Amino acid sequence: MSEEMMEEGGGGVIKKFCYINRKAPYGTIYALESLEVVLIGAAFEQDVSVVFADDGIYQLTKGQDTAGIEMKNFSPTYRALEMYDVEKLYVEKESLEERGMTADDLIVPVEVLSSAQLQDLMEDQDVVLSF
Amino acid sequence: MSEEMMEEGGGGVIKKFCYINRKAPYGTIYALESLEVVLIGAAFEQDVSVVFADDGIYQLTKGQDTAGIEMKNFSPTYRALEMYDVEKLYVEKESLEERGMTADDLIVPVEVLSSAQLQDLMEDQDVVLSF
Amino acid sequence: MLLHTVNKSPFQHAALGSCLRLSKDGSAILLIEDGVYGALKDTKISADIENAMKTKKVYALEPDIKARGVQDRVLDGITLIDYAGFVDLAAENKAVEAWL
Amino acid sequence: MLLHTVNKSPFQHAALGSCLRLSKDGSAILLIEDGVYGALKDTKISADIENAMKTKKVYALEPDIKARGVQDRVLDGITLIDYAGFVDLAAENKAVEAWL
Amino acid sequence: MKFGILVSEGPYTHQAADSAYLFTKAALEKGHEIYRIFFYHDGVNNGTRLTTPPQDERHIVNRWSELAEKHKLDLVVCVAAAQRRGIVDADEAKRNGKDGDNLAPGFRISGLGQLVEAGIQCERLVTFGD
Amino acid sequence: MKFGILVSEGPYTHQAADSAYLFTKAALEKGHEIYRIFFYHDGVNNGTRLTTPPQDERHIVNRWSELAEKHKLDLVVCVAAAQRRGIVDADEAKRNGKDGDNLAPGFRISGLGQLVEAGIQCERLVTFGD
Repeated sequence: MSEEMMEEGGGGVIKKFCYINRKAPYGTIYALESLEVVLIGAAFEQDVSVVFADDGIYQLTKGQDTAGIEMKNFSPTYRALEMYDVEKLYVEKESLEERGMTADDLIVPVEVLSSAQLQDLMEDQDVVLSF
Repeated sequence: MSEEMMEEGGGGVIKKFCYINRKAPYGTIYALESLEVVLIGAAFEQDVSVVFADDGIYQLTKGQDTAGIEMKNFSPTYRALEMYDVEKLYVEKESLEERGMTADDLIVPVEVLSSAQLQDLMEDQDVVLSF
Repeated sequence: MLLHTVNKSPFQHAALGSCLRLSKDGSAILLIEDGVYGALKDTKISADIENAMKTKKVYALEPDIKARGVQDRVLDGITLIDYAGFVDLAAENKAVEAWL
Repeated sequence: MLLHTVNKSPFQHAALGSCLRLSKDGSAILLIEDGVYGALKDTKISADIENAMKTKKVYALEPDIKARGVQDRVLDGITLIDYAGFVDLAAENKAVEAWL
Repeated sequence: MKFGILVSEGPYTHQAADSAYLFTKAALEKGHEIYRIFFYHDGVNNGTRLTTPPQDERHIVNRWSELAEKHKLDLVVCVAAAQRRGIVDADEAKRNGKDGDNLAPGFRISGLGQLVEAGIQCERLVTFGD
Repeated sequence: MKFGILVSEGPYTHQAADSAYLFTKAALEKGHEIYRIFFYHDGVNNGTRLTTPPQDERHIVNRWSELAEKHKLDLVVCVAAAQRRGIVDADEAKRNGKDGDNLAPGFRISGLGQLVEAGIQCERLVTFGD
């Protein structure tokens, strides 16, 4: 399927795709369904960046245990992104600080950017998908 | 239908019902569907209070004109509440002030209460329905 | 007294603030779903909730806390309960108001 | 530049604040749906949006403004546009970012 | 004690349906009565039998149906909210000239009066929404 | 110019579906091309033909179907999101052993790749959600 899609969809074009995650996991499904787009999108071999800001950084919290709410813990999947060549993960510094967190609290290695740096990064994108 | 419901539902009990509206109209459907509950609920002859706080006060703004978004303007229905004997409408003073509004900006006469007065009113209820 | 439930993140939504403003001293506030982010220390809203705890009793739903991996960050003085505890709170209080 | 759209009330949600923090000077911000409450004068957030207007261009969708009955309260300097104007803004800018 | 439950959001998208289910189960385990569970707003989407979630996720609709059967629960979907959102039973389908229906087993469609009546009859009404 | 549209919320509950429709109509009137409209998250609920809104309200689903027919629009409902929420066409129903289907005319069900592909093919992708 992915090859056919590439043929049909890619056509050699490489665009800068930015997925922006600003919502916490479990309270709503946006975090999970955003991750599903990132995984499918990886097959298209675009230039992908994934940004976590505001409550989106809670998607990456270590030690999630969802047994008590009978949902699936999908946080380990963020660790698998590397295998899909999705390697540019960015977290906003201000969002971390407001929540009393550091990059060490997160389940995957990320690059921490200031708001100003994130502005530049987003301004540089061709396609911005927000979740 | 309403008589059968009364028989089945009321049984002579009169409870204090409070409907709390905290969301703006049109952006989401909660305001409209809350109003539908209040109208149906009127047939049960309970002791009804309707509270507007936070963005809920925008439900009562004068001069709504929804033609451009192709939705139905349901704000005139608030004026009809009186005919259903729903007469206790309360608006929070702080919510008005934060939005630079006064009771004169609203489509129906309301009683303006401070946060403290509203606390007392809500604490006195038997059933609280939030929209 | 009323039991107040808050299910929204205090960083994204005004619901917790409205609940704190409009709930009476002595009442119980239960943080559930994304509302549990309001129960954490060292955040920009921690001071608000600590202030509220002087006059109100604050609970958080432990299954929601654990799901989000924040069990080590809960403020002292917040009582963690399970769904059975939620049922008890609803039964003990006169009515339940959801700050949606 | 990016076009930023905000569709949430600034009184209930943090979306407008995040947009103002993370949008570049010179970019365009379009308030739609309940986001248009951010375009009004004499509110507790009016100063924030007036401050943003020093470095960014702020638009509001007139059909949403009129639907909510707030056409007489719009801040000076905010440009009202219709859906055709929204389409033009989307076309003129490099990409559209929705602050959901 | 007699509880009524109001579910205001659809399955999966918001946690409300999950919280309502787990609260209901806990209340039943403690010996309380669940007088009625009323589905309003997008909550009506809890009542479609056409869902097929991934194998490794909980099946929210079936979970309601099974709990209802086991405990003889009254699961009521608001007719007005359901019509807006495409949830119909066989009767509704016939009345509105629809060529199909999708209501799940254990649910019934009825009026908003059933919510108000639950408020009157129950000692506590607990809302799960967004 | 070539536009793609992403609709992330269901009809009636959030204004997103209305805004997306009015934006699409305005873009078409200006002579732009709408390459695809992709329905994701609760947006898939725009694609059920079982809705019957009140007579005095707009019919959001029919409005999409009519616009699609008039302008040959590609309305794509995400299969994974649709399965979670009970939106199925006849093929999907057969595959998943469902006794009915509810997809509205003019919509088709396909994979998430169609969203990414729209992002690649379109000059602008505009999102309407919550």
